[in-house]
Amino acid sequence: MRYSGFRVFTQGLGGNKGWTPAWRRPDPKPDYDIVIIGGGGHGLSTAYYLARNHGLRNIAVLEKGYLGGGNVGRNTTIVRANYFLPGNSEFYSHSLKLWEGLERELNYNVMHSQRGLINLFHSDGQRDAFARRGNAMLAQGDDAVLLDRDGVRRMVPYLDFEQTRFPIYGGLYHPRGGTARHDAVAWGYARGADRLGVDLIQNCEVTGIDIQNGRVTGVQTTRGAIRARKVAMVVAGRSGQVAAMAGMRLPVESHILQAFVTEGLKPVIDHVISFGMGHFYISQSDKGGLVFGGDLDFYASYAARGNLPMVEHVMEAGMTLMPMIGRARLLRSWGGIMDMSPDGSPIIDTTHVDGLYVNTGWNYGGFKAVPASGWCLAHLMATGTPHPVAARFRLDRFRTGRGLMDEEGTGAQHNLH
Amino acid sequence: MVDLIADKPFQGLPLSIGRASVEGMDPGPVTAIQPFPGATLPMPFPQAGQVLAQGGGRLVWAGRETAFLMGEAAPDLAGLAGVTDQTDGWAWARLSGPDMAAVLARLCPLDLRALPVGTSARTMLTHLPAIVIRTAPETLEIGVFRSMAGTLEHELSAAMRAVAARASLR
Amino acid sequence: MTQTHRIPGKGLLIDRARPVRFTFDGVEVQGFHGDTLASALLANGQRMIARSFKYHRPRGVMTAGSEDPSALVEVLEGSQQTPNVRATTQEIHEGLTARSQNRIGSLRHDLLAVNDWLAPFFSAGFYYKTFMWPRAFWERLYEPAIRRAAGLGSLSGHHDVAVYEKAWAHCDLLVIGAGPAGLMAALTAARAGAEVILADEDVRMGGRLLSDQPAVGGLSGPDWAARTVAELAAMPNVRLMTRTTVTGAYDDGTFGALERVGLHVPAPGDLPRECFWRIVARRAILAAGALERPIAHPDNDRPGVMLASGLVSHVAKWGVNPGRVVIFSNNDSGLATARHLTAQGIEIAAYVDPRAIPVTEDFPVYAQATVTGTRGRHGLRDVAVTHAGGTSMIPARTLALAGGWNPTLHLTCHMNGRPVWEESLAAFVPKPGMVPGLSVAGAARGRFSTAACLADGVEVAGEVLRDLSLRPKKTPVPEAEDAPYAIAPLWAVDAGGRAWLDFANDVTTKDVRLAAQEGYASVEHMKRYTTQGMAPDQGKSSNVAALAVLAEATGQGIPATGTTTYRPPFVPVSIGALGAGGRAEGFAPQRLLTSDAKSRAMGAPMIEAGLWYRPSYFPRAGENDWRTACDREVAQVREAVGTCDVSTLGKIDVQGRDAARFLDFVYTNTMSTLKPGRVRYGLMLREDGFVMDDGTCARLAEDHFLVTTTTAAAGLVMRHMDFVHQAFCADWDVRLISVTEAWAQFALAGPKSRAVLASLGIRADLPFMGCTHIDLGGVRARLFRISFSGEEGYEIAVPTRYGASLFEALLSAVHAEGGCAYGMEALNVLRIEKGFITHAEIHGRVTADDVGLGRMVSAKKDCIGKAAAHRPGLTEPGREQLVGLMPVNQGETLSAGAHLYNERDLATRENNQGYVTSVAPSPTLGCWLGLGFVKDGRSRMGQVIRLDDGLRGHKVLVEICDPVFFDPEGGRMRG
Amino acid sequence: MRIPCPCCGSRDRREFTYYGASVFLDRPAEDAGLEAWDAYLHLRDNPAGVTRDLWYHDPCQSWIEVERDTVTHAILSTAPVARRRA
Repeated sequence: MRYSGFRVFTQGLGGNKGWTPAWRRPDPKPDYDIVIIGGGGHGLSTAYYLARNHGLRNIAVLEKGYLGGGNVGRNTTIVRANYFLPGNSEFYSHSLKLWEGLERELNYNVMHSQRGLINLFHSDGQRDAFARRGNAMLAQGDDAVLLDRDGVRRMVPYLDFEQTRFPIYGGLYHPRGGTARHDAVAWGYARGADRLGVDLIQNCEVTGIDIQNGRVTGVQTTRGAIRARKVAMVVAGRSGQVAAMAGMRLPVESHILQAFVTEGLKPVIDHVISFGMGHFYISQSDKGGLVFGGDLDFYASYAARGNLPMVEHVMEAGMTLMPMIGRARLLRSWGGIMDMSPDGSPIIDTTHVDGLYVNTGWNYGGFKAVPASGWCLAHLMATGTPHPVAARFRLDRFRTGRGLMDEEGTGAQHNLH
Repeated sequence: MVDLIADKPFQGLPLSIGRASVEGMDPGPVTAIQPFPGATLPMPFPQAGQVLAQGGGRLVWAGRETAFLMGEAAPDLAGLAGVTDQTDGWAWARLSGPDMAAVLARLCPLDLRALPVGTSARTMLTHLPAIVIRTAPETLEIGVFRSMAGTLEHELSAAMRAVAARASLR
Repeated sequence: MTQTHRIPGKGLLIDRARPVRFTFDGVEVQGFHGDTLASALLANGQRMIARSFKYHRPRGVMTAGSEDPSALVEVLEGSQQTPNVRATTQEIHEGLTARSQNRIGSLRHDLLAVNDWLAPFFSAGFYYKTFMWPRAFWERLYEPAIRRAAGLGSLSGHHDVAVYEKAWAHCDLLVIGAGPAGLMAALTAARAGAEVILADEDVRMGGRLLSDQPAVGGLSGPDWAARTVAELAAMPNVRLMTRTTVTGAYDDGTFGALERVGLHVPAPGDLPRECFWRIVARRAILAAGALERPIAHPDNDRPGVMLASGLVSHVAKWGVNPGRVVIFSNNDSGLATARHLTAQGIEIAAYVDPRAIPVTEDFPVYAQATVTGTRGRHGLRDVAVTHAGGTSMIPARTLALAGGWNPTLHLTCHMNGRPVWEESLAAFVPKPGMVPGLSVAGAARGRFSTAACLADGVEVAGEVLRDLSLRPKKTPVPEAEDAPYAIAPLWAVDAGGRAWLDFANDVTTKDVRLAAQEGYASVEHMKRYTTQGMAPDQGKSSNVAALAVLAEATGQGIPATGTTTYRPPFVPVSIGALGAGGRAEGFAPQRLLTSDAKSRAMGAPMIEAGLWYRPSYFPRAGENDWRTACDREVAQVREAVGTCDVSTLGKIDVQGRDAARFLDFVYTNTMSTLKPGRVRYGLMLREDGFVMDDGTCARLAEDHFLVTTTTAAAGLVMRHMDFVHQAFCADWDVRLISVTEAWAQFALAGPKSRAVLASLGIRADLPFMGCTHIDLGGVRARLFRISFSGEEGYEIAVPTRYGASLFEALLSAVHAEGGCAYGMEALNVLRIEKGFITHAEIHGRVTADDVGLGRMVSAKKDCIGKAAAHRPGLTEPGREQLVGLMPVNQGETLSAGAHLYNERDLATRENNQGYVTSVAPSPTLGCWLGLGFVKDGRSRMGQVIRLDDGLRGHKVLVEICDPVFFDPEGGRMRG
Repeated sequence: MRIPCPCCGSRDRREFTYYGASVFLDRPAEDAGLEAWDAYLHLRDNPAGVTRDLWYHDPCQSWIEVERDTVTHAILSTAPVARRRA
C-alpha cells in the first residue's frame, strides 16, 4: 500500500481499518540465491538494494529477534558526511546523498532532517585539524563552513561562552548534517525490500554456516536449514560469533556505546552539536526529547547496557558546554554494541570462503552509513567487484598496513576509535 | 647569584565550613622508594595500604611497589631501590572534623571502611589522582599533584559548603 | 482559592498551622506545609492541571507518586524554570510558582486542543506515511510545526547555575522502599548488626501503611511505621534516606539514587537542589511495593479520573475531599478501597466490577458491570456504567480506577533480565537472580497483603544476612491484615471511542491494535510505532495493559508477547544532578604552572594544553594583537634571549641496572650508548608502528635516566611504559616514576642565554646535549643544554616550590640582557622555523619515516612498534612525507588545515597531494612558513604546489622545501 | 562495575583504564611475520562470555589481567600482569 497524505486522510475517515501490514511474515523457503544474516539497518538496506539495483528477488533476510532490533534503533540518530580520510570521505558522502532522497525512494518518512551539525573546537590546534577536515569535505563535494566564536554564538547562543575550562574557539559547521528517525529507517527499508519480494524472516537465528570445498552452501537456523549461493554476515554486535561459525577471527572487538534521551521539551536545540573535548553530542528529537551520547564505556561487552561512570561523564560534559540543560531530566539510557575495528573504519568485503561476505566494524558510524552500506554490499555481492566508494573497506588492510583509515589517530586499539 | 624562595601550593587554606576543616600541611621531605626485584632493604617495606613508622617519619604505601618515606631524609638505597624525591610533586592537605567522611563522600569513590586509621590508599578525588592517609577517625591527609592544588581547594570547599548547608534541614 | 475540598481533621502530612502560598497559572493558591502541588490544587478544587502530549486533552492528577503520567507542570521562573515537574512529588513552599504547560493560550482554552478533533488522522505512526512532499518542506514547514506542537515543558534557555551534588555511600545492605516489607527488612538486618541504608522516595517512611492505614501490631499503620522508623533512626549502623529514589541498578552492587535535597526549600542557598548518590552495597533488597494500573475504557483520561491508590493517598495524607466517587475495579483491592473510603465518610456513588461479586455493601454495587464512558469537558461530571440493566449515567466528581497491581520490579530488569508472568496476579513478577545481589521482598514480588509484606521483609532479610555472614536476631512479625487478592483480568473496555492506555503519550487501545494490524506486532515494534511507554512515566501505568491488548490482537498470549526492557533511570533524573560538578571549571582538573600568577599579572592570555594553562604571549604596552607580541618575542629570542616555562612536559624518572636496556626497548633509537651527563632525542612508536611521542632522554647517572614526553602525551606515555615494564620485563632491575610535578622547568634560549646563566651564578660550560646537577643558591637543581628553538638553549629545573621564584629571577636576568619571556605563539614560530615536530605532525597516522626520522629506528635491536612499522603499507612509496612549505610570493599567508594540490589541478579528493599541519609567520625569515605532508614529499623539493584552503577561500602557491628553514646546520644551538 | 585490584581491593570502574584483550601479553618475535603480528595487533576472539583482558588501575599504576564475562559483566578473577615475569 502506497503511503501519502491523502491516504492518511481517507483512512482516517474510515477509522483506519484499511491499513495493510508494512511487510509480510513469510516462512523461510528451503533455498535462496542470497541470504542476509541480520535484519538490522545494514542487512535490510543490503536486501533492498540487491533487489532494487540488481534485480535480484530470491533473497531472505534472517533476523534472530525483531527487525531493526539492534543498533539501528539504539543510536543518537545523527546523519553526517564529515569524515576526512580517503575511503571514509567518499563513502559517507555517497551515503548522505542517498539519505537526501530516502523518503521518496522508500515511500516512508524517515524524518531525515538536515538541521546542520556543529563540531566545536577549543584550541588553535583543534581548529587546524577541523580546517583540514572541512577542506576534505569540500574536496569531496560536500559542504563545510568554518565558524569563529561569534559565528557559533550567533547560531547557538545558549552555550556557555564564559566558561574558560575549554573555551569555545569556533566550530566546523556542516549544514547538510542532521538527524533521522532511527526506527523508521529500518522499517522503511524493510517495507521497501518486502515490496520487492525479499523474505524478511524474524525470530530466526542462524546457528551455523554451511561450507563445502571452500564455498558457502547455506546456513543452519532455528527454523531449519536454508540453502543459499551467497551469504552475507551483517550482524553488528554479533560479528565475532557469526564469523566464528565460518572459522574466521575478525579484527573486531565489541563495545557498549550508551545513548540518552530526556523527557520531552519544547524546541530549544535546533542543530546537532558536538563538543569534542567532552565527547558529547546532542540534538533534539522531533518529539522534544534531547538525544545525546558520549564515548564508549570502553570495555569489551555484549551487555546492551552501560554503567554510571560514562553516564556521569556525559552529563558533566553537557553541563560544561550548555548548562541550560541542567533542568532537563534524563528519561532513559540504553546501550548498543559496537563492532570496533583497529582503525575505527568499517569493513565490507569478501572472505576466504567463496560466496561469504562480511559487513562489520562500523564503530560509531553505523547509523549514518545504512544506505551506502547496503548499496555497496549489494554491489559487491551482485557484481563481484567492490563498489568504488567502498573499495578501501578491505579486511586485510590491517595485516598489510595499506589504506588504513584512522580518523582518530589512536592506532590499533579497538576501543579508542 | 640567585636566592630562591619556596612557595606554598595552596592559596585559600585553611578553610573551615560547618563541621569540617581543611588546612595545608607540610609532611617534610617525601621520597619515593621502589625496591628492585628481589632486593632486601635495610628497612621494612609496607604492604598495600600500610603506613609504617620509620625513624622520625612514616613509610607510606603509595602505589604498586612504591612507598613514600615522609618526614625523614632520603636513605641511601643505591642498587636496592629506585629512590626519587617527591617532596615537591604533591600538595598535601589535612581534612578533619565530624563531617570529614561526609565531605569525602562527595568527592571520592573510596569506602572509608576500607581505610582504617593508620592506613593509606591511592584513589581519585573527583578527577584528581590522590593519595589519602587516615591518621585519626575524623582526620584524613590528602595528597594531590601539586599543579592541581587549586582544583582540590575548589572541590573541597564546594563539598564542605553543600554538606554544611544540610544543617538547615535538620 | 480557599481549600474548599479539604476533609476536616484529615491529612497525615499537612500542618494546618502552617499555611503556604504559591501560584498556579498566576493565581495565588493556599495550601498547607506538607502539601504537594497536586494535593494543594485538588484541595482547592482544581482538578485540571495539564494538557496531554498529543491531543492536548485536559488532564488531572492520577496518582500520589513519581509515576504520575499526567500531572506535569513547570515551576519557578527565569534561570530556575523547571519543566515537567510532577505535581505529585513537588512539595509546595513560599514563593513557588507553577504553570501548566504544553498549551497555546490558557489551560482551559488551549488552541492545540484542535488536535483532539483531528485524532482520526493522527493515528499511530501517521507521520511515517506523509509529509514527504515536496522535499524541501520537511525542514521548513512540517518539522517546525511538529516540533512546536510536541514536547511538554520548556527550558528557560538560561544557564542552570544552581547547586547540585553527587556523593558516594557504602553499606552492607541497601533496602529500597520503606513500606511494610522494607521497614521489616531493614529492622531485621540492622538488629543483626548489618550496616543498612534504607532509601525511600517519599517524605515520610511507611509506604502504603500511611495511605491504607491498616492496623499493624495493634497500632495504626502510620503509628507502627513511625515507631519502627524511630527505632531504626536510633541505631548507629542505619542510615535513613527519605526523598530518595533509587534510580538504577548497575554492576557489582552499585546503585544510582536521586535525593531531592532542596526542592522543597524556598531559598536553598548552598543547599543542593538534588544529590545523585552512588550507593555501593554488598547486598540489596528491593521492597518498592507495587504500582496500581488503570483500566482502559472510553474517555478514561479526564481530570477527576484517578487510580484508586492515588485517591486513597490524597485522602489519608493530605485530607483531600474527592466529592462523589465511582470506583471501577476488577479486583479485591478496589473493593477494599471502596469500603475504606466509605468508612472515612467519602461518598461512594457506585462500585463497578466486571466480576460476579455479592452486592451487600454500604454503597451501590454494580457487579458484572463496566464503565463505558465519562462526561465532563474540563473535569469529570458523569460516569457511564453499563450493566445487565443497561447504561446508567452516574454523576461523580472522581472516578477511581483499580485495574490491579504491577509489582515495582523495574530495577530487577536493569541488567536485561526478563520478569515472568504470574497468572494468578495477572502481573509480571521478578525472577530471582535477575540482578546479582539484589533480592526482592513484599509487593514488589507479588506479596500483596500487609501481613505477607511484613513477613516477607523478615524472611528476605534473613536470607541476605546469611550471605553477609551475620546471624539474624529474632524479629517477630507484627499482626496485620492478610486479605487474599483475587483479580479477573480486564485490560480494556470496548465500547466505541478512544480508551487510553498510555495517558502520558496519548496512546489508545486503537493505536496498539493498529500497530498489530500493520505488522508492528512484536512488543518492541508496537512500543516504538505507537510511542507507548516512551513518555516521562516510562509506561509505568500502561506497559502491562498495552502488551495485553497487543497479545489479544495478535492472539499470542501475554507470556509469549513479553515485555519491553526497563531501562534506568527508574524516575527521570536531572542532568544537573547527574552532571554535578561539571559546570564551569569543574569538568577537568586545572593544572597551574608555578609561573601562572606572574604570567597572568603580565597580561598573558592563557591557553589550555593537556589540562595545563600556558601563556600564549606576553603583551607589552602598545601591542594590541598576538602577532605583534609574538614577532617581538621571536626576534628577542633570536637576537638576545628568552625564557619560557616548559614544566608541562612529562618527566619520567627511570632507575635501575636495566634502565638502559628498558629504554632501548621503548625507544626506537638506542639509549644504552648514551653517556652519563648527556641527553639524546628519542622517538617512541605505538606497537602498531606509528609514532606515539617524542622527547628527550637524559642520562643523569649510569643507572639513572630522566625522559621527557610531550605535554599532551605525558599520561599516555607513563601508562605505556608501565605496561611494557609490567607485561614484558617485570623481572628487570628497572623502576619508573613520574616526576612531572616535582620539578619546575624553564627554557632559556638565545645567543645571550649563557650570559643569563652567568648572571644567575651558573657556570655554563655544558656541551650541547649535556646535562648536569647544579646548585642554585643552595637549591639542588638540574641544567640541561637542549634547544627547541634552534638557539643556544638551556633548561633549568628546580624543585617545584622554587618555580615561581626562579621565574622571577629569570625574568629579571633576561630583561637585563635585552630579552623577554615568550609564550606558546613564539614557541610555535621558533620550532617551525627549525622544523621541529609536535602533535600537529605526529597526529597518530605517521611513521618515523613519514616525519623524516626513519633513521632513528635502530636496525640493531627490537623495540616496541618496530615489527608493525615494517608492514608493506607503511614502507611503500606514495606515503605522505613531512616537508617545509614557503609561499612563492613572500608576502602571502599560509593556513594550517589547508590541502595541497598540483598547481593546475582542481581541488578534489582524487587530486589531493597533502595538507598543511602547522604554520607560522616568521619574523626571522620575513615570511610565513608551513609544515605539512606531501605525497613522496622528500623527492619533490623545490616543486611549486598550490595550498588550497577552500574553507577560508584562500589559495597560495608554495614551494616544497626542507622542513628546517632556519640554520639547517644547527650552528647556533651548538654554539 | 567494580574491579578487585590485586593491590587495592575492590574499586569503582572509574579508577581503571581498559586496554584490550590479554593477548597483548603474548608479544610475537620481531621476525614472526605479518600474520602473527596481524593476529597479535588486530584479530580477536571477542567472546560473548568469559574473556581475559587488560586494565590499568590508574591510582596505583598496576596493570591487571582480568577474567570476566562480557555478557553479564561478572568479574571472575584478577591478577597482576607482572606475575608472568616475576
